[in-house]
Amino acid sequence: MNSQKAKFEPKIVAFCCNWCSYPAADGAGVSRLQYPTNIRIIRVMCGGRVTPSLVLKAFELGADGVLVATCHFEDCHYMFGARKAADVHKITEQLTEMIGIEKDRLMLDWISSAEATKFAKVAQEFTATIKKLGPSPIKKQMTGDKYQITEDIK
Amino acid sequence: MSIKKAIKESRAYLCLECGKCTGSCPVSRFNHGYSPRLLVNKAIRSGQLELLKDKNIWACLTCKLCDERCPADIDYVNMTLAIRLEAQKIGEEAICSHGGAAQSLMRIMTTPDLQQKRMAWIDNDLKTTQSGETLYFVGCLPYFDVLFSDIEVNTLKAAKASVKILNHLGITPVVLPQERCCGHDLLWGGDLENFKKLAEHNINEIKRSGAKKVIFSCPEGYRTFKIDYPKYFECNFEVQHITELLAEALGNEQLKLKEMDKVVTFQDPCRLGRHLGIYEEPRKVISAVPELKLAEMVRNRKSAICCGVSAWMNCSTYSKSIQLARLKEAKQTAADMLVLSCPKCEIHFNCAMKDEKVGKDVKIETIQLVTLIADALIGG
Amino acid sequence: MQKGALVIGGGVAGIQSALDLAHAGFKVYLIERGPCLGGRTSQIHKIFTSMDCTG
Amino acid sequence: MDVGRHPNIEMFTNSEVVQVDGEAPNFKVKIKHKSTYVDWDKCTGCGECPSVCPVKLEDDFQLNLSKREAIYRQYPQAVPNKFIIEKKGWPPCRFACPAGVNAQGYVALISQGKLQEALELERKDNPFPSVCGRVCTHPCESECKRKDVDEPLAIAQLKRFIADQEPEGKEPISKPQLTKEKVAIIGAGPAGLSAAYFLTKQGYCPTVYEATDHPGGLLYWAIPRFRLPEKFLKRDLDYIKSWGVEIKTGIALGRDFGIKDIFNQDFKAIFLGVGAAKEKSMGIEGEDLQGVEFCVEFLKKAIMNHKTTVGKKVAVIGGGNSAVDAARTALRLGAEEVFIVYRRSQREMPANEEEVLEAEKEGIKIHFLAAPTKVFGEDGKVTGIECVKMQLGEPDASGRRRPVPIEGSEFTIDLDMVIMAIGQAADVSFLNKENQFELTRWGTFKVDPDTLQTNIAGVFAGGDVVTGPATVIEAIAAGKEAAESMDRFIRGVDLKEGREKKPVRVADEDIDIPDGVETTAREKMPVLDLEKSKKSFDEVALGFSAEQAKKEADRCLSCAGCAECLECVKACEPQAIVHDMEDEFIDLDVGSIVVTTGIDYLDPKEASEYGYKRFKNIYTSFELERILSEDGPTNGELLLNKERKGPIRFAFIQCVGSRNMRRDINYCSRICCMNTIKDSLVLKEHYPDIEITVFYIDIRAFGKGFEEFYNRSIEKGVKYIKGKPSKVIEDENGDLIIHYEDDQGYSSEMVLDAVCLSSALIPPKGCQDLADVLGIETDQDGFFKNAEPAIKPLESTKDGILVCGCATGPKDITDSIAEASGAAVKASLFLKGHELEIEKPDIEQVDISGPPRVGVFVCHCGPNISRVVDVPSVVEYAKTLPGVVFTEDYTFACSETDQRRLQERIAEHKLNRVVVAACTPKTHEPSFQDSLTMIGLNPYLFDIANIRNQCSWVHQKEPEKATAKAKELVKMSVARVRELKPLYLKELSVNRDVAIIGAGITGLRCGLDLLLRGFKVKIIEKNEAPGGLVRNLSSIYPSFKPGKDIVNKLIDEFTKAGGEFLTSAELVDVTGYVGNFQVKLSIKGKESEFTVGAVVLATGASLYDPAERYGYSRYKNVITNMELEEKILTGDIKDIKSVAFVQCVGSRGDAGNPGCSRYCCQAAIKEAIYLEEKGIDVAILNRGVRVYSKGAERMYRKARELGVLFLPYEEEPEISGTDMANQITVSSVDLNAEISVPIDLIVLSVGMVPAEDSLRLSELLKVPRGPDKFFLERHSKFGPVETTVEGVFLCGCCQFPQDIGDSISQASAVASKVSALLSRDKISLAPITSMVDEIYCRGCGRCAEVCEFHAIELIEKEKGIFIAQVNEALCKGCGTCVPACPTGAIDLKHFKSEQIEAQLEALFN
Repeated sequence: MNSQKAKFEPKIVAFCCNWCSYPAADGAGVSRLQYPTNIRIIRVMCGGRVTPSLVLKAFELGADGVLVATCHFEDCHYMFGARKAADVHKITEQLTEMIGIEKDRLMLDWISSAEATKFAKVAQEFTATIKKLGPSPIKKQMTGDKYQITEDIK
Repeated sequence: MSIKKAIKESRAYLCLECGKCTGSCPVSRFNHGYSPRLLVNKAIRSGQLELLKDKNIWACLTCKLCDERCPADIDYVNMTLAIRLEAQKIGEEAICSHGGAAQSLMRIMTTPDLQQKRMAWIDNDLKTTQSGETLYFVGCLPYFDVLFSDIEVNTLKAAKASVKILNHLGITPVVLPQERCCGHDLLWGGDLENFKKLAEHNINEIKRSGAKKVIFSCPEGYRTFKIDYPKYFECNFEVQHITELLAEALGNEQLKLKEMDKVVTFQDPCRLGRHLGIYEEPRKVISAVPELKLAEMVRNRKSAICCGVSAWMNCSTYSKSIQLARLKEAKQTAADMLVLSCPKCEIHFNCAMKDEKVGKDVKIETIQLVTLIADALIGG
Repeated sequence: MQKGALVIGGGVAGIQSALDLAHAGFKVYLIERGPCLGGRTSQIHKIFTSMDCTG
Repeated sequence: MDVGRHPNIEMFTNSEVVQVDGEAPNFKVKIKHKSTYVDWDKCTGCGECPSVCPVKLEDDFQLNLSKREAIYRQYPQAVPNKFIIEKKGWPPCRFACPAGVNAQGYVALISQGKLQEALELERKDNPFPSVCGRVCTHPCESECKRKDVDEPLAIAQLKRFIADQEPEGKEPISKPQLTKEKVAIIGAGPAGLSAAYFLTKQGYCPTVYEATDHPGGLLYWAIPRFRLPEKFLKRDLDYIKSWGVEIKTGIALGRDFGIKDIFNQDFKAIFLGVGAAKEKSMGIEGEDLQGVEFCVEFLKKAIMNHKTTVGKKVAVIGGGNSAVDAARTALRLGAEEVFIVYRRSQREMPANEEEVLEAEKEGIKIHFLAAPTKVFGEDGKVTGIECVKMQLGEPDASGRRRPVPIEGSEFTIDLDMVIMAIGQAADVSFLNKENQFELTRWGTFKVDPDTLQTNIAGVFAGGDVVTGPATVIEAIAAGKEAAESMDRFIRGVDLKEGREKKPVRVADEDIDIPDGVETTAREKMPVLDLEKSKKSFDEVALGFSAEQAKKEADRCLSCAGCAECLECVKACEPQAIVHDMEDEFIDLDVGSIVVTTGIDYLDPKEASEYGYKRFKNIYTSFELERILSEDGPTNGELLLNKERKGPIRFAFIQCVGSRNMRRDINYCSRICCMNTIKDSLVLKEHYPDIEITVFYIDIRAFGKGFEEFYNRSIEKGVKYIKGKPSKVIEDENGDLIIHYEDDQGYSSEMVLDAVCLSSALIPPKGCQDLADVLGIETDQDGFFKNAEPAIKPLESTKDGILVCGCATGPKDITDSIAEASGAAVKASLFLKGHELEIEKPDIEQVDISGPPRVGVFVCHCGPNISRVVDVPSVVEYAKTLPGVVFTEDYTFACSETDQRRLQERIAEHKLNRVVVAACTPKTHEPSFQDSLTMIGLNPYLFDIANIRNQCSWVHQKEPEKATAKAKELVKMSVARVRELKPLYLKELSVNRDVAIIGAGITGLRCGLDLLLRGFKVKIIEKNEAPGGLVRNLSSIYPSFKPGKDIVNKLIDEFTKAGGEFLTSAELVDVTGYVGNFQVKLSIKGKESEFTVGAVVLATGASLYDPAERYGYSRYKNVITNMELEEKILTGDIKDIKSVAFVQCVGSRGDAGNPGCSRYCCQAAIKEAIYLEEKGIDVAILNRGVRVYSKGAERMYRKARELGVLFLPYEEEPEISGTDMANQITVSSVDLNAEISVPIDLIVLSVGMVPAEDSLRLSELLKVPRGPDKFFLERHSKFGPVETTVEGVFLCGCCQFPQDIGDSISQASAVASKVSALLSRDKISLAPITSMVDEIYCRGCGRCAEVCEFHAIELIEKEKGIFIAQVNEALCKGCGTCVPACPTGAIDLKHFKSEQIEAQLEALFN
């Protein structure tokens, strides 16, 4: 079983806030800190913008792990954005846990724009935890691709 | 079935263009861009692609008021459902409220070996089992209470009340730990494939638990099990709404109810009323409560007005207007409480009442019928 | 010829006055002895009381 | 740092002001832009060059704690993000070499193991590496700076090493076609061949005529094989020949042809390198006896046949290299005893030192200071010589001391052979017949020293034939110079022009030899064992091994910085490196000058008592700062010896240098206390169990939030000991011992692992010369002087020149930023009428209707992306994505050329969406967006896939996975860009009036500055008269002028400039947004309203009322310091003998202001001086004297001199007395006794507390208040005078208690911000804001509730129907309202839900 798990390459979505964690990821690049390739970063203006539906959509489509990275409370660009992210995250956490997604697959973290090393460390550790957990229990659900129009209709 | 056959089956071609449906449709009253008559017209005459791409097919609340009133007895609601099933195939979909969180949850539930943690609400004085004769279908209440925690709605109270009543009547209902969403919202959203997966799963779970009878507190689940499941799967169990069960049990003497000197009014849920024709049972149950007086709203039973949103789709300013109108009607009955028997009504009405701009003339306390009865049980 | 303002020193104070003058619509010549801007602040890792970074 | 991109700012880094003329507002300024040796237009900052640069230099950015390359960027996020080369001129070794061979260059390349490149570099200046590597006199080694450390580098032997390691038969890489004119070279010696070599390199076809039958000149005929084996000479010759040099042997000029014949065979120029082979004879008796031979002939004979016979006892006369060669050759030919006779001493001996040592090792004896006088012999054969002893007299023309024979010191040596090696002379007799060459008196050609041209045009000469016998390298150099002249001669270019500019040698003080560099001995050259070498002609020196060469090369100190090894030129794809770039001078026309030269820190070396640089682990605060930072030299870790156990013991020593009379740094450096507290917290974070002690005199935590920060460190366990330590020493097991006086007064010690010295902040080097250039004065501390310190803190002593930031004295970032803005507005007063109009060209918009047509452009970013990600396969993949109609890849997408090509592609393929897969949007998105706007495509239909910082750079070890990830990132961007909608900048009209609330000195100053800038100002004051607290101050430090005069002067300046006062006005309401605030006032009941563009809060603070504390309400003679001011004004202090001040009443405690009120210490001292001068005894009871501002320390000192008593106290002093307070007692900790002081008057220095109406104002203007209830600034460091509400500013004590100087600087800072805001007629707002879809909005109001910036309101569209509406001026674009909305009606433009979901869907199927 764990040979399958060793080969298993999780796909992790990371919602990174434009003012703190996204530049931290860039900083990790500038200092060439290596971390696994499983992270896919989506830029949002603020951690508080990430709605429960976005996280659920990510899991529904097959994400093995979702990371929401936003600023520390005191240096948030929008003064209170990080607090909002924490409040919304409480609801998302309850929903994902109730639907049967392991608690550790969803993570909220605080990374300021200078903490490039922290971003790399979080990326490494989160990928490791997800690898340990194995593939997401949710099979991919997406029905037909949205853009081809079936023949008989045309 | 192809779209042409579905339209024919719904008798749309018999349309007299009288417009009575548009006149009675609660959505058209506020959204002047939506007219059931024009849609039927389009279904018969225009090209299929143009029909499927029309955004209005998603605006219908499927509350069946038009079917009630249609002199040509057109089955408008089932036609709309068929069109939606076809439209979803080419990628069309409704504007889902709450960012589509509900839809995502339901589609996630189609995963076979999911390990949900949804039994936390069963506290120890409620007796439930893993297998037995009667099964109580909870529905998505645990998720609703989290998703709508900002409007402090507590739909699980109805589930607790239902189990308490069943226990009171000597029944220890089965509650499935891995119960899935009945699929109602996905079906009416046009996603047939995932609906079938959910249905199949629920049916197998119920078979495995050995239950012969399934009790519902949520009318949408009840209608889906009663009408839609048999269309695709063979179900060897009976289904019943809890109000029907209560109505039957009124006779036997365990069911003694405390006095409640209050005036209430009752909102007929579209699925229970117009879809399944159950109007009297709830009222019988209410009248069984000593001193409890029922003041009917102007538009009740067959012509009750829908709570404004169906299947978490296209919630808009029009839904708000529908809800405010309906709440005003309830206030006009000078009732102390508005009795509901559907979790969706409870959520939508409370959401409408939450915003203080709307002021006093719509604020009314809401309670589920089962909760009312459960609280009133003597020797409970 | 368009006359501008001369700012000598590319540290945090120099940058700030250059920006303010530029935003006010004036030409600014910013002179820095070192190879790039930042002055002492760029060498500082954390700033007191708010402890955020100088990035 | 967006200053880099602002259109109005022209940046000159690496530059200095050298000259300033004229007066304000017309200054003529000359700037010297030092060359960066990199063309910054081409450099893209890709970072390839440092990876190939062999030179390692001290990294001054890391305070020399770590190394960096010669080509460097100070830090990764530097602005401008460009590279620069540190070049200090020619290194000493290269400067000493006659041929200017770049020794440091090829030594550096050897240390990198790049041997072939090293050889190529060497051959640029010297075609004879094998020869010179063996026989050169290496003048470079005598200049090598390593000799000051241990021994000079073995440069010559390293040169030999790279020559020897070259594989056989290697073709020269790029052979120029020999197309130019023919040139003749006479003599195939080093000079001739070198000239030929350099001429072929320029395309000429040289023919070399050699008299003998083998090329090489003396290299072949005179240098013995054991020093220069034929094989290696041949390699150099073959190399030269491989360049197309044709050598004809056996043809002698003069004998076989003449100069005229050469010119007839259309040779365009001739070089005479015939050398100087004629042997000189000594002219002594017996010279012609048999057995006396001349050195060169002897060596030639020996070389031709290794069996030539030689005498048993041989004497060689002479001290040059050929003499030693002759001696060693004689030995190898079988001579039993060989000795050298040299008339001077060992020191003057011209021969190479190591050759002399080898000779002595081989048994050859040397008679110094001896010269032969006679050779005697029997029957024609030599049997001995008579010599005389010499002594050295005065130096002769060559600078060597002339040997003088000592009378009667003759002695004889019997021998059977004598070799005369006293030098050669040039023999050009063969030439002289038909042409008239001018000769020198030594018979050598007379040539022009710079051009080497003889008196006959077109004929050049060089080498021994010009200089007389000299070294090989000088001959090569001559050949090189001659080649340059011949090329110019043939091209008809003036020979001399531009050649006199000699290269500049690096100045000694610029060579920074890192202290603490460990000495390493010079590599020993392995030699053939003695017995074998004596017998044979095999080469003695065997050459370095690779490891030896590397170790030796690593010893190089890189004196000149960049070694010009040109590796970076090869590595630089955009060809941005220009090694011969010149410094340039630029003239500027400026109206005003702002000096912000910042600060340097004292190198505490003089404070030797603390063992800085003598013991390990003793850092200055700045070094600690670098060590604790992740991108620092030790990326955040203290370098303690690993095996120590237990928690780290760390100590800070404050005021090292500061407040120190002896080192005349008589001021407080103001930031070290807070810096130490911060570092202690950072240390606690890194090492939770660390024990920290701070030794201090006064902890000066006077700013906003400073006191809480100080208390936080105390809670975290940092120990504070009042008392400056005496010394720090290191005990035997490496621990540091600190000696100090503890708070009980005992001298004690503490064992420590590391110590940090908070060293003083001093003016940077060059401050004084800048002051002279600008014509402004500096104060006694070396900082720039203010016109009037407290009143005009930003003006210098000269009109039109402003000084701010640390240039006027140490201060923290917040105060520097505030002052900088203030200075900006004052500077702008001199630029009236010179505003720049940035006109907006109207461009025809691209049609973006119809389905999405996406263009995908993938960038290589030089190697940065393409080295890891397979760019072509990403481009192919992009073609398959839906909606993509065009794909292409660029080497540097951000460069001008590629951006222009991008624009053409957009037009060509009618693209309406663009995806660029490259670096991070954070730096490059704006530049791409500008290119799109320029061609009329909406800049928001564009997305960057970050495949560099977040893919190639961080997955370097997994290229295939990185490529797959890059493809997915592109797929996500394409999906997103398909859903993007065009967004347009929203323009808002701006009202240009300003409303200032509060008419204190701050409000007045800000108003006046704005009026001078041409804005209409209204000041709203709730009292009847303007003036605020300062009006009733008796005097203001340090000018001691009464407050009233200063305030009144400001008031009438304000009214004269057209300002409007609205006194006893009460603010009713403020609505609207930036650019359009509606202000509603009620003045004595009458309502009035007006619109302004900006609102300024200058409401000041009120003073703490002690009420019953300290008996204030009970005793009449207990007053506050404000009341004292009145008493002084009215002169009501006559009958007072003694006064006691009590500090921190209502500050730093539970009541009033939790923090420090900052002004009271200075105010109390000022008043104390005034009273003492009136003969009144004064005592100041204090909890640490916090005088921090400019000149305050001197004032504190003056107070102590006048006898003011400073009594520290912990618990509240009690005041006793019947109806009048007559005694105050305080328990003094040091003397652990009660001290009671008889007093007539007690003055309570009351702290500042927030004004009463600040709560109401904060609600009205929606400006938040901090935990200390003062108004909260936007950002404590970078936005001190703005608030989170756009268009509302604040300054003065309403932000935090501060003294007059700081308040006035903040006032001007606000004026600058306001003028920046209102100077444009339109304010354009960022389009990324929320928007509401009215159909789906239920009017539930949850989004308005969530929005912290009050940007969303509910408006009643129709009766009873409410819809949310976003005020785009206030909306910051954070999007936190989106999760609150049930129906998804509100969404954030550019980051809408469907746009993010499109990315998710693209990612997963």
